[in-house]
Amino acid sequence: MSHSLDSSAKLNIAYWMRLTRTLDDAIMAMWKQGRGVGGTFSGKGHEAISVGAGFAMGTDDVVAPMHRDLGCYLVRGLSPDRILANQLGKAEGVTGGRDANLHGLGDLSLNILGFVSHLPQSMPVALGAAMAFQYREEPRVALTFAGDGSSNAGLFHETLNLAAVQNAPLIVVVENNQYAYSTPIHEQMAIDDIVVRAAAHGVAGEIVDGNDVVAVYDAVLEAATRARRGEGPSLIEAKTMRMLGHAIHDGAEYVPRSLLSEWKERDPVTRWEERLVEEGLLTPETLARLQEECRDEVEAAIEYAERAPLPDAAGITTGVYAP
Amino acid sequence: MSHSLDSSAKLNIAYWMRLTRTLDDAIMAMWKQGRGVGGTFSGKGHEAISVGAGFAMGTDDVVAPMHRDLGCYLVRGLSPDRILANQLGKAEGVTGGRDANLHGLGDLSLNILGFVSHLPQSMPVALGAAMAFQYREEPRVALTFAGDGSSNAGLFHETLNLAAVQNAPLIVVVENNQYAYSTPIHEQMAIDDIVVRAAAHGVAGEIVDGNDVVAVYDAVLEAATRARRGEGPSLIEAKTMRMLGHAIHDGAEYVPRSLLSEWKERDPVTRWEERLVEEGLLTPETLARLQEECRDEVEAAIEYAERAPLPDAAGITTGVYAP
Amino acid sequence: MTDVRELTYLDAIAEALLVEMGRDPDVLVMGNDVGGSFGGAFKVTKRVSDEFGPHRVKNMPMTELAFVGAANGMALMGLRPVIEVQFADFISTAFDSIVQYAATTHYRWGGSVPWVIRAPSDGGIRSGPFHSQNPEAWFVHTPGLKVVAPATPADAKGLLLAAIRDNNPVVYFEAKPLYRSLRGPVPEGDEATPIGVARIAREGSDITIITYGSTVHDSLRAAHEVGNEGISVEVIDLRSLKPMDTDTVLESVAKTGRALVVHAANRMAGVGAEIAAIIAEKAFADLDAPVRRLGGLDIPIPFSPPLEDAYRVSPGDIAAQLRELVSW
Amino acid sequence: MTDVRELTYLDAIAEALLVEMGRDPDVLVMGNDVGGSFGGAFKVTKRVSDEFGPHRVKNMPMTELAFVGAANGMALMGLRPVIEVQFADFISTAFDSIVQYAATTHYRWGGSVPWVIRAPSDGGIRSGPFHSQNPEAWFVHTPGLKVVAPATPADAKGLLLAAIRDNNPVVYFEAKPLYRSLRGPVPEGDEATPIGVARIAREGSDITIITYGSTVHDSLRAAHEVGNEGISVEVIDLRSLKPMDTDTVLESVAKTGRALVVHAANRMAGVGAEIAAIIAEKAFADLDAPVRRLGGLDIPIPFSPPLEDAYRVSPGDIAAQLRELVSW
Ligand SMILES: Cc1ncc(C[n+]2csc(CCOP(=O)(O)OP(=O)(O)O)c2C)c(N)n1
Ligand SMILES: Cc1ncc(C[n+]2csc(CCOP(=O)(O)OP(=O)(O)O)c2C)c(N)n1
Ligand SMILES: [Mg+2]
Ligand SMILES: [Mg+2]
Repeated sequence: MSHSLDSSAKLNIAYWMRLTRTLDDAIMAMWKQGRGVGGTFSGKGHEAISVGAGFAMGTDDVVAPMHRDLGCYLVRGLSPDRILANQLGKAEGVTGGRDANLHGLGDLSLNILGFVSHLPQSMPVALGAAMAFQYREEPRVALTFAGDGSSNAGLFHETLNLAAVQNAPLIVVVENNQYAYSTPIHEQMAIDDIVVRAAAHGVAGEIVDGNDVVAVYDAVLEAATRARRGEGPSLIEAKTMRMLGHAIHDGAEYVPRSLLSEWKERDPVTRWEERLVEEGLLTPETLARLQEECRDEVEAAIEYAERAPLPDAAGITTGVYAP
Repeated sequence: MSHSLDSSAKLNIAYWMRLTRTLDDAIMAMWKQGRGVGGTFSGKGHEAISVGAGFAMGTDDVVAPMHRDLGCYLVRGLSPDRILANQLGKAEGVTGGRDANLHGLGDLSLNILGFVSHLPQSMPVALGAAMAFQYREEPRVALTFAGDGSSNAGLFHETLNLAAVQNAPLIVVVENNQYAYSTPIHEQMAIDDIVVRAAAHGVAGEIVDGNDVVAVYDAVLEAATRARRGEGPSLIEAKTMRMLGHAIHDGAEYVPRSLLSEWKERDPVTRWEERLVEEGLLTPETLARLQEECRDEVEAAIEYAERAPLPDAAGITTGVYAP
Repeated sequence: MTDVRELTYLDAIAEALLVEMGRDPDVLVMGNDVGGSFGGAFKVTKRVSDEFGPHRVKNMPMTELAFVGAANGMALMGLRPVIEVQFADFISTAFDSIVQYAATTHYRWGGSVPWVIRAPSDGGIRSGPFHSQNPEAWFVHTPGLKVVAPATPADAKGLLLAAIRDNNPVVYFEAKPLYRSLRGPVPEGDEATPIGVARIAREGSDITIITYGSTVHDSLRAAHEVGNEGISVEVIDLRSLKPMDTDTVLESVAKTGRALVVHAANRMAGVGAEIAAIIAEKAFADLDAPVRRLGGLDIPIPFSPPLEDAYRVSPGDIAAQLRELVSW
Repeated sequence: MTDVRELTYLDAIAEALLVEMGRDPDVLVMGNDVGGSFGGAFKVTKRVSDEFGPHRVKNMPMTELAFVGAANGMALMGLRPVIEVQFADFISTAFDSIVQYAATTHYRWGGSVPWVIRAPSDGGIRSGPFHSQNPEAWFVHTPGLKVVAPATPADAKGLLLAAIRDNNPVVYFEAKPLYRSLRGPVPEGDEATPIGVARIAREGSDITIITYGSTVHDSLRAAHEVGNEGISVEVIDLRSLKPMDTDTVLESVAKTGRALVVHAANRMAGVGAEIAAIIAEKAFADLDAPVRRLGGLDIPIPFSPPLEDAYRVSPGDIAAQLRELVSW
């Protein structure tokens, strides 16, 4: 158990995890009700990873979260308003209606880099940020995420190799959620643990329980500390399970139900809340209040986002190029 | 020491290694004299790898040799005539003057697949051949080669992973010659042995002395035997040294001379010849005769290739598409 | 024998796969999520997966460069892999295996690379910049590839049969907005649509539209609309982009004296530029008006409905151009 | 102050790097073999490597996709990486990092990606199909990129300065046959050649050649040749391909009434198609002859001297077209 987390940090984490889950659930519900636009992703089950890793970063550090990392965007300060407005293609969304769902949620004022679909393109981009910090001798680190599926991609390996040989302050959290879309991990690779891919490049590697937010937080914080000391990149394999389909349209019938119920027991959000109740940091009442706050916040965001205007097509050709 | 090599095989290997070296030297000399066309590569120092690996293959097996693997092309039956004619852009060259130096030296009747410059594109191609053998339940294997530089490329990893998950009969020999063009291995990667990259994908891995033709032969033969038994792919890291520049124009001033002289001691061709003399399979006289045979063969090839006609531009647009 | 039974565009593709895998044991399917009970992101390979199983319908890890590269090797060994890239947008990930290896091999040393890449392309369905692309121009510019883009269920089947039988690498762009929205007659059996032959989708005498893929239908709508105003529009559905049936195009323009090129891909240096340039050169004496082009805007494809709609060519845009050109 | 001192095309590029790295500490160089005592396959980065060392001139492993991707991240952090791909042919290996990430980022969320890729392109020097390519059309078709292709030492320097200072991803195609064979005046100092402005390389009144890169020189040779026969040729060196200075092109064609488009890249769906299509549309009323295009053949670029020579556009080919078009 982490020594670096004080009570208020622990409560903060509980808030971010619950907010993440509440917003995620709300998005799923809206889309099922036909109130969505296009497709969208759920990160249900990934909250300990996205929140834990994001929470371990300093304000000056750069993050490049992916499609299961709603929690990381939130922790880093992207408001539910702007996220939801983006998903609904609204003018006030992060991309002004130009990119879909969680794609492209970049905001340099928050040190968040947006992603493209082509996986794992955020890995070298985060590495480049890390190399920029080295170049300028700044004590900053860059964090990004990759799936089990992405860990097969050549770019995953090229990035780890380059990070290692440059000794760059990069942290890669692999969200091993057992599936890449419909493809189970044993049809994707012939290894048991993705962490062995760190050793292939001379990168420090570690496995953590991806449903334990403190385990993730601690591992990422330690990796960041090492990186700031000039000890180079780290890969953290966080084992978890994707609890819904690949995207909203996907019922994931190909996933054995037993696997899901097994992992449901380890739900990262309720697990953390129960722990804080056990530790006495939350009471059933304060927990209920926290959950209600999250609901209110998400409801307000939905109201805002649904009312927000769509973008005006007149501006469609501006901004292809930076001035 | 291999038990599978009888005396005649050992003598054959001596012949192929010497022929490779003699042809390589002759090409270097021709190009320096201005009798070449475009650039070209030397595989000096790689003869044990290219000959040893090629010699371990059966006639039905498929090979996809690279730019340092002159020996493999020769062992597989591509004549010095056709190779030299190709390098000189002649109509009788393997590619009819369409591709340069060792590029594109493919001949399906010899089960040789040609390569393109984009490294390591031959790896997935060889894998595809191996998957075709699996598909048709044929006891054939596919062999290809990659450099230390190539082992950083994403495609190297994608191929190994796919080979492992498909359990395909693929053998990859990594020719770790310490340099990728001017870049020494420690500027390319942060690991000591490339073989660790096999483990990242669940591929069997082994290190061999790349200047010991029998070590290479044995390792490849064993890998092929395993692959034919359905035990999947192997990676063999053969450690060696590139004894000349990256290509003909490159003086390799960036390579410490001490490194070259150290490796010169281990010259794979003379080492094998000396061993056969020691073993009594060759005498100084029969060795001299063998070397002379090689010289004659290469001289005849040069004469043939230099006299051979250039291609007629009239046919230039034919054959872009297969009928 | 219902020769005129109707199928969706998607089912027509699925039927071609079934037919050809039944006919030829060398044909196999590979790609992300194509196999198992799942059968592909769009379920195009569901029927072949159910019927032929994992030996012939192979799930691949998310490594397009390697699995198209492996298809190169399989094809050289005489197999005929039909590859699905999950969205046409991801074909860029496999670029080297396509444009450097597959495209050049026969020319260089005679190795034949008979694969097909099925690329679900095109937008209009709110999928954003990375699930809506029409990247055919990159491949039409690359010697050694063939490129086809069916607009109808009949051609979706017929061109896929032809592409699989072709001894060269063929990139087959299927228009995903048509998957379930378009239904049409599809011949039973295994007759292929020849590659390199355009189709006159509508006859007319005043102006020729040259188009392919989903904009064939937008063009027909526009032609119908201006037809009511007395403008007679010929619509050519190119079907094959490389090789391209320029004879049919030029004959039509010789007749009409006017040409409008339409495609869903963005305009700048798109395939439409090639078509317009050919017409401008070869039909110079026939032209009564400039050759115009309509395509997507030269911007990444935006997601939000008002933006995506403004991005895309509409029947209204086409009709407006037709009116202008005819009164030139 | 020798404002008119002459440099080779290669030295002009090297000088631009020196100037800009001296001026701006955010500029750095990266690529295969660019650093150390070696200084690049063509030695273009030798001087900056010697002067600025490994902190600012970084050798990369042979992983183009990752190091261009890393340049995306560096650029987002405000650095200005100048990337060398060893040959333009290898730019396809980095395709996703360029066309998917770099090209779309500013449009989507406002992140600016100010890098330059230096791509040594073009052939004629017996380098075979994989060291002779001219792949600019792929990038001209991609919204969000800028593409330049200098033909002279002065522009080699000036456009590189402009490209480095530009806040967008710029692909800079340098013509390697010109590296040491072409010498010309290069201004001292740090004045940039503006991106998007063509140059009239030769004035004339009978016909306009629109070209860029090495074929500017072939065109000038042809113009000179037919000039002796009384044909007055205007040669436009586009310099920038995206954005493209169509005004200059159209003004010239309005004057001459005839246009020939020439480039080294293969013709089908090449950049020349876009140029021809624009002229055909916008200068329709001005044209006295069809717009013709010359480019490489639509085949992989062959190695052997007679084949490569037949593949490439020659001054003789250009002159023949000029004669034909002028007597149209
Ligand atoms: C290069 C590329 N190919 C295909 C896709 C389509 N696709 C989107 S997500 C996905 C699976 C990703 O799996 P994983 O990396 O494990 O992440 P997860 O979605 O499980 O979190 C696929 C195949 C893609 N985004 N990028
Ligand atoms: C994708 C790609 N990028 C760059 C090059 C240019 N290049 C040719 S060989 C080479 C070095 C290869 O090193 P290695 O793999 O170690 O093989 P070696 O030449 O040492 O045998 C480079 C960078 C290339 N061929 N392919
Ligand atoms: Mg996953
Ligand atoms: Mg090497």
